[in-house]
Parts: sequence; C-alpha cells; structure tokens
Amino acid sequence: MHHHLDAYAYTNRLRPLPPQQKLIFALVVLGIASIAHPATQGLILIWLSVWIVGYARIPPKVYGSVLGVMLIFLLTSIPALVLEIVSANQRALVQANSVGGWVVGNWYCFISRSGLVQAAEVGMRSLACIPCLLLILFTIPFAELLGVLRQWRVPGVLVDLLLLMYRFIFLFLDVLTQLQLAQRSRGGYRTRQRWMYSAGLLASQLVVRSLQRYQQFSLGLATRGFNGDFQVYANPSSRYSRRYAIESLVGCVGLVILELRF
Amino acid sequence: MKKHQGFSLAMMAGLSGYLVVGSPAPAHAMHIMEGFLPVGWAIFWWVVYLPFLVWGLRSLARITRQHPETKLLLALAGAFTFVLSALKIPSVTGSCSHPTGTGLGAVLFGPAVMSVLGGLVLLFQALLLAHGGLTTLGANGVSMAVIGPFMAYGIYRLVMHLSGRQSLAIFLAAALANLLTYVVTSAQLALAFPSATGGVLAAFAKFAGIFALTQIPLAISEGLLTVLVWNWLQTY
Amino acid sequence: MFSPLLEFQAVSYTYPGATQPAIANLSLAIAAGQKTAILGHNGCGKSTLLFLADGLYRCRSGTISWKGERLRYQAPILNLWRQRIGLAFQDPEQQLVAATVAEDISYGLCNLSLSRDEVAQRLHQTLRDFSLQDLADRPLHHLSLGQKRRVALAGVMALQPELLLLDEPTAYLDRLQTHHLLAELDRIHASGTTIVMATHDLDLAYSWADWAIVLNEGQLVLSEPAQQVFAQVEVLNQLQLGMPTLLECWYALPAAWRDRYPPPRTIAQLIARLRAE
Amino acid sequence: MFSPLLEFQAVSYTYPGATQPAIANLSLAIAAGQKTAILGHNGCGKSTLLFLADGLYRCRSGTISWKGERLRYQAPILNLWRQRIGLAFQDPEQQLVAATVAEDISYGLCNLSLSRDEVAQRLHQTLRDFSLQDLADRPLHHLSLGQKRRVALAGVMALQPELLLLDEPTAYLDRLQTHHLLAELDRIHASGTTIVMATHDLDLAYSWADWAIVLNEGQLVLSEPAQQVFAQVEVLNQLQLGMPTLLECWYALPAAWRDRYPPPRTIAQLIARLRAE
Repeated sequence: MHHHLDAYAYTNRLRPLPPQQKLIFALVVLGIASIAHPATQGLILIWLSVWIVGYARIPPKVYGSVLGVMLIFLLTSIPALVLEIVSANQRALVQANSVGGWVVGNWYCFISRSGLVQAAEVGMRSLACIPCLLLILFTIPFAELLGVLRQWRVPGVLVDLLLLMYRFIFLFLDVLTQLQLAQRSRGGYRTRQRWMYSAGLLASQLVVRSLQRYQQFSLGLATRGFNGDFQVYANPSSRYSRRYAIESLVGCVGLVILELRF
Repeated sequence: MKKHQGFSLAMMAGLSGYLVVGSPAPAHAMHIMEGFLPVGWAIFWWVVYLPFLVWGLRSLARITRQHPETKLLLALAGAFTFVLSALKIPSVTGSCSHPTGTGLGAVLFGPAVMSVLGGLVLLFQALLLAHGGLTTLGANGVSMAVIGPFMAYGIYRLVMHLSGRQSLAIFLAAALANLLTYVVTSAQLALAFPSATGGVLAAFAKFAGIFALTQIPLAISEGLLTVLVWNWLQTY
Repeated sequence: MFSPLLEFQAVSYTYPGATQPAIANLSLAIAAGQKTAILGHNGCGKSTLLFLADGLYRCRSGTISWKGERLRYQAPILNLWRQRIGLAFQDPEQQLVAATVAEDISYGLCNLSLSRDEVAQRLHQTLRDFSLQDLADRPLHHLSLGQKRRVALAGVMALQPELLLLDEPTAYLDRLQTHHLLAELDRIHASGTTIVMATHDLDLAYSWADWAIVLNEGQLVLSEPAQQVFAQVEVLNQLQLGMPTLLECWYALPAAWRDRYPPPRTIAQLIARLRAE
Repeated sequence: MFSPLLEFQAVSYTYPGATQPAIANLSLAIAAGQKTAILGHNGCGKSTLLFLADGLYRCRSGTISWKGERLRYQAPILNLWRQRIGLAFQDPEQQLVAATVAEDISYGLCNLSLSRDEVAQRLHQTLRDFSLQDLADRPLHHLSLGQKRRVALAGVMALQPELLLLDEPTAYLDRLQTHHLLAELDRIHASGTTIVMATHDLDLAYSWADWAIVLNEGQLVLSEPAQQVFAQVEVLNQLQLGMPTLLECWYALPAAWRDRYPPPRTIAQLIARLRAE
C-alpha cells in the first residue's frame, strides 16, 4: 500500500543526521511558516524542497506526486472558501465584495473578493507547512522519532503504544493487501453490492486477526520476559552535522528578519 | 447578459465537477490538512483537545498498570483503526472514501480510550501518509477522537436502552459518529473562515452543505459496514 | 511445438519504492495440459510472477497474453481473466475471508452473479469433490492448516479455472498432508486443468513436474522439460538450489548401473531398478 | 545414563474448550548437550509440548522440572525459567515487538535489568554473532522471512539460554536459508546450548538430530537415539510419517552393500560409501 513512503525515511541521505536536529528544524520552520507572510512562505516552500530533494535525495517524482496530491486537495477546497450565497435582495450590500456572481431563484451566488484573498493566504500557508511535515516524514525513521519522544519525557504509555502500533500497522497492512488481492483474484469488488460485501468481510477479518494476534503476541512477549514496559536500547549512531546546523540557523534567522521587515 | 450566462454555466459545471471529483475536500478522509487553519485556531483546538488527551492517558495509565497486556490490545485496536481508514469503501455518489472506524472503536473500547487512540492514529496518518497534519492535529483530534467517539458511545447506549436492538444501535452509532465528525469539521472550518456577509453560520451552512452531498451517503455506508462487521463478529 | 496457454513477453515489474525490479524482462510460455514447476530461492520473484499472471499486479513493461490475446487492465477484461486463471496463495490464512467453509467457497461463486440455484449446485459439487461436506459449516479458524489449504484450493477450483496457479502449496504441510494434496492435484489435472506450481521444494518438483522454470533474482534462467532441467547439475549448483535428494542418490550410484536407465522419478522406481540388478 | 536437563513427568494438557487432550500423560527427558528432534504430524502436540516446556501453558496434571527442580507457576520463577529456556516460535512475527532489528534484540535484554553498558555490549555481540550488523537499523517490516527468523533467533539467544526450543524453524525457508540456519544452530550448539527442534521434516531431523522423540495424538511413541528411531521402519510407516529420503535410498541398495556400514546420515557419506565399493 503505502509501504514505500516509510521506506525513504530509512534510505534517505539525511539519515545519518541526529533525529533531534531534523525534527527541531522542521518544527521551527513549521512555526514560522504558519504565521509568516505569503512571500516568506514561498521562500520556505523552495528552501525545504531543496532539503528534501537536494539534500535528502528523495526522488523528485515521489516528492512531486505527494505535493501534487496535496495541491489537488487545496484546489478543491477553494470553491468552498470563495463562494458566498446571500438572498437576492441583499445583493446590493455585497456588490463591493463581489468579483462576479449569478442569481439562482431568490438567491444571489457570488465569488467574494475577501474569500479570494483568504484562499490565497490559506493556499500559501499550506504549501509552506506541508514540506515541513514531509521533511519529517521522508527523513526521520519512526523508530528514531520514538527515541526523541523518550528523551523528551513523553509519558511511557504513549511511547509504548506508538511502538507497538507502528509494528502492528505494517503487519495488518500486509494482511489487508494480501486479503484484498485474494478477493480480487476471486472476482470480488465487481459490483457495488459485492464491493460492500467484500469490504465488510475484509474489515471483520481484520478484527478477528487482531484478536488472534493479541493471543499470539502475549505468548511471544512472555517468552521474552515481558514485565509491563517496552524498554528498548536505541543505538545513537547519528552524527551531528555542523554544516546543516549552520544552514538551518542562518536560514531561520533570515526568514524571521525578512518577516519583521514586512 | 450572454457573457453572464456563459459565466454561470461555467460556474455550474465547475461546481458539479468539484462535487463529483473532490469529495471531502480540505478534510481529506475528514482531516483538515497541514497549514489549512490559521495559527490562532490551530492552537485553540490543541488547547481544547489536550484535556481530553490527558484524561484519556490517565485512564489508560491506570488500566495498563493493573493489566500490562492491555497495551497490546490497545495498540492492536489503534493499528486496526489506522488500517481500516486505509480501506476504501464506495459511497453512493460514485466516489470512494474511507471509514473512520471510530464508531466501532468507541463501542468496543469506550470513548476515553478512543480519545488517545484516535490521536495516535491521526499522528500516524500525518507521519506515514501525510494525511492531516501536526498543527491541525488538535482540531482533527477534537472531531475524530473526542466528539465522534463520545457521540457513538452515547448513541449506542441510548438506543440500546430505548429499543434494545443492537444492529440499529450499532448502525446509528457508527453512521452518526461519522456524520458528526464531519459536522464538527465543518464548524471548525466555519469558525476559522467566517463568511464575509453571513458570518459563521452562513459559512457553516456552506461547508456543511457542500460536504453533505458526499458525507451522508458515506456515513450510511460506514454504518452498514459496521453492522456487517458486528454481525460477523457475533458468529465468532 | 506447444500451444501456449499463457505467455509472458519481456515482462518487467518493480515494487513501488524498490530500487531493483522483482521481475526483469521475463519471457516464457505455459503450455496447456502440462504440470509446470517454477523453481528458485525465496525472493527470486516466484510469487510476483504468479500475481502478474493473475492480473493482480500490473506489469510496468512487456505483455502478458492468454491464447494469443493480450491482457489489458480494464475491469471487465480482468474479471474474465481471473475467472480463467485461479490463484491459490502461499498462506491460506491470507486467502480465506468468510466465516465458515461453505460461505468462503461460495464467495467467489456469488461474485460471478450466477443464479442462487447455480451457486448452491456448484458449491455442493465442490464440497463433494474436495470431501469437505462434513466441514461445510465449520468456522474457518477451527480448521487445521491442511484443511485450510484444502478449503482455499476448493474456493479457487469452484470457479472452474482453465489454469491453476499454486504458490508454495506444500509449505508447512507434513508428509501425509502433502501426499493428500498431490492426490487432489492429480485429480484436478486429470479433469483438464493446467497447473503451475511455484515451490522451493526440489524433491516435490522433481517427482511432480513435467516442465520446470528456474528463476533467479527476477530473471529467467531455464524453461525446459523437467528432466532436462534437473540434468543440468552445474546450473542448479551454481544457483545454490541444490539437487533433488533422489537424484543425488542416483548420481552416487556406479555409472555402469545408471547407463541403462533414465533417472528414477520416485523411490519406487529407484527400488525397482536396483532390484533389477 | 544422561543427566536430564528438562524432565516431563506424566504431563497432560487440554486446550480450554477442547474435548481431547493435546498432550496426554507424557513423560520424557531432554538430556543436556544433545540435539533433540521432536517428530510427528501437524497437530500431534509438538508446539503444545514446547509451550509447556517454556512455562507458557500451565500443565493440568503432572510435573515439569529443570535439573530436578520442579516448575511452579509464579511470576519470578517463570521469568527465571524463561531466561534459561529460550523459545523461537514457528512464526517469527509473533515474537518481534520493536521497530528496528537492534531495538528488538535489545528488548529481552532490557527486561533483565542489566546496566546500559551490559545491554549495549551483549547487543553488539549478538548482532556480530548473527551477522546482523548491516541490518541493525532496518525496520522489521522491511525484512524477508529468512531475515526475520534470524532476528527472532538472535533475540532469543541474546538472553544466553541453556536450552533452546525451536518450533518448525525451517518452515517456509528455502534450501540455502535452511543451510545457513543449520550452520547457525551448529555454532549455538558448539557454544554449549542444548537444542530441541520440533519439525515434521524427516530429512532435516535425520541429518541433524542425535536423539528423536516421536509424538502421535499427544502421546509419546518413541524417545530414543535418532539412529534407533529411524531404524524402526514399521513404527514410522504405521504412523504414516514416512522415512527420510536418504534412508529410503539406502535401504533400496543391495543388502550385501549395506551390511558393512551403518546407514549414512548425509549425501556425502552415502557417496563416499558407494565410492568405496
């Protein structure tokens, strides 16, 4: 399914960097991006794309397609932001705000000027924030992220649950893909009715499998001396990079100064 | 006049195309995407979500201290919810979308647990699939991990109390939890982007109206699916 | 020479996110009526090949054709395609979806939009053919692995495919279960179905197959009559596939003894030949 | 005769809800330093036996003891017990819990409340022993089945058990992977660990085991030195377990040839003996 998204986190060129360095950088830029002006946000989009494609060597096709999907969602959300409806007798009141519109029965439907401005703002903000999320997604393996969370004293229950969920998610995704392939090979999903039936079978199989897994895993854990916690030894093999630290520091300071000049 | 007609024709075509293609638009699988909310609102929803998260965590910590193996069960439930949301189900308009699975989870595990598990599922969706986001996790958490599950649990209890018909209770719980999740999402968007003329209410009507076309059939689909799953589970 | 039932022409497939292709520029033909074994190490592309043949994966380049007709990836064509070609998965757990045996076997039949009577009739026929009548209403998770494999196979054969693809059908089975499975496959083959089996069990392939295909790292190494493939000791050793035990024993015998006979395919044949001395 | 490491005395176990006992009144002893194979059909109770031995199931009657000391089902005793006896499951997925290879191997070590340095040192030793250094930071879901089995085994061996129990360790593995696994087991055995392997692969058991235990429907049939067990052709045939292929070939040879030698355990031995003729 989406296994390959996770694969890049383990193979990218920024892998040797400490996860803290990458995570803090991405979060700081995310913070700046969510309050900055559109011009600054544009710069952030370009800068982080350089990090993802240039430094981390994520194939441009992969990065582009993820960004493209996001762009489609953004575009489809624009009509909801720019369309306004008022009753026809109020038409005069909104004339100043209307770029164009048409009358439907007793209603006047128009494209609002303020809505367009808002859509542009939202679009730029999302386009600047999304690469920050993608930098985390593409360059920090989830296992290392868990290490950072432990270091930051996130409650143990939460980290344990994240650790186990990460393991189970891929187990179940595998079961789900295989079962779905098996259903297709036997002609499932042909009609809408059979689709619903097949999906229902699939979901209930997943529940049954998860309960079976529960029993199996509790035995598996017992053999390994389970005592209530999921402590593991995380090997900090990463190397702090001064070059990337300087670039991120200078870049962020530059962005803030640019922002203050507006 | 002619120009005006052409324009409205194009608008109608665009609108219908938009409704067919872009099912639950900024709320992909009903999640508000990264950076979509203004920073004030993003923080606000985080602040609203945090107490529920802490409350859920406390009750989880209590349960897992007594029975450490429940961590396994909870993680399995979370993974199940995540994987279920990756499953595409057909909705009546012809588009496909994803079930939230929170209704089933809430009935099986209770709403307190789901307020944490839902949040974890959202985190995985953001970090593994880029669905939703980190800044908007608070807002999504409130709609999907808090209000949806509470609603589902309440409805399930209520209907069981009133009619005692389990299928009906499950159907309503799952369908209405799904529907309410989208109503809350619409409200969150309306609050953040009020209409220039009609204010928040008009904006809500707009967002809710647009999503209703795809979400109501989807909610029914999820309800039916959950009942199917529930009935199959009864045979085990 | 043969009329090819299924044909691969320069087919390649790479898993999303992978750097190496799982199947690289592969051309081969499966002849009707033959028992074909696909051999190779785990991860050599055997399963991928079967998934491609069933139209479950879409090949990145090259063409796959059925009796000369090229596979196109459109829903109605794929549906027809998968009706002709049945696929039994390596792990029956990943193939069985319903709650009981009868429900699972009828799943594929219901997908064909047959009449209720037709479904019931074919379901009962299949239950009879695979001696599953007693298990019909048993929940699947109460079955043993051998029974699950039988149900999985029955679910595929209920659709009456012309070509049956099997992925490691004997994995996890003990000798007795393997013996029963092979007897069932013989029955299926005798009724006119062509069978392709992917396996890493050389002993099994040696005693069962007419034709053998050897894969290595997604590439075709050999596609020849089984006897010829197993005669190429050097190629098999180079790939570290080893040799069927029976054949190794045979080659250990003095050359003078072996010259007069072709290599035996079963222990019984070996014993008979040695008795003849 | 032997100093028994692990001993079963009239042990019975019935699964909750089952009518038949999975293990019935079973007594046997596992000797230190030996390579023991447990043989039998699927469902004969092999896995149950291993689960009982590791204290995962609680026996309904009878006693299990370690060097004469009886197993009692209390948490601290059980933890110590499981430290001495390592169990590798049939399905490696079942016992892998963490996100990456190194983290998973360290999980068992962290449960021992060792110091961080000790954990790190033993982790690295284990990674070296099992040649897993290159995979250390790989997530578990990116591994092949053979690699997962290696990691699961490494996770068990990191705890330095005195007795290693393996449930169908070669299921789904191809020849090359089986070969590597056996080499690893030889290394583990040479370092002083006693190994018990449940398998239905007679060829594997024949070439590997010193001692063989045959189970049928939860009851002990044989527990004798492997050579003696495999000499009882009638018993094995009666249970429909069959014979190791190599031995079948050997018995097919003229009696005059066989009289002078004990049966060969490997193909190489067979060839050497035939050459000697």
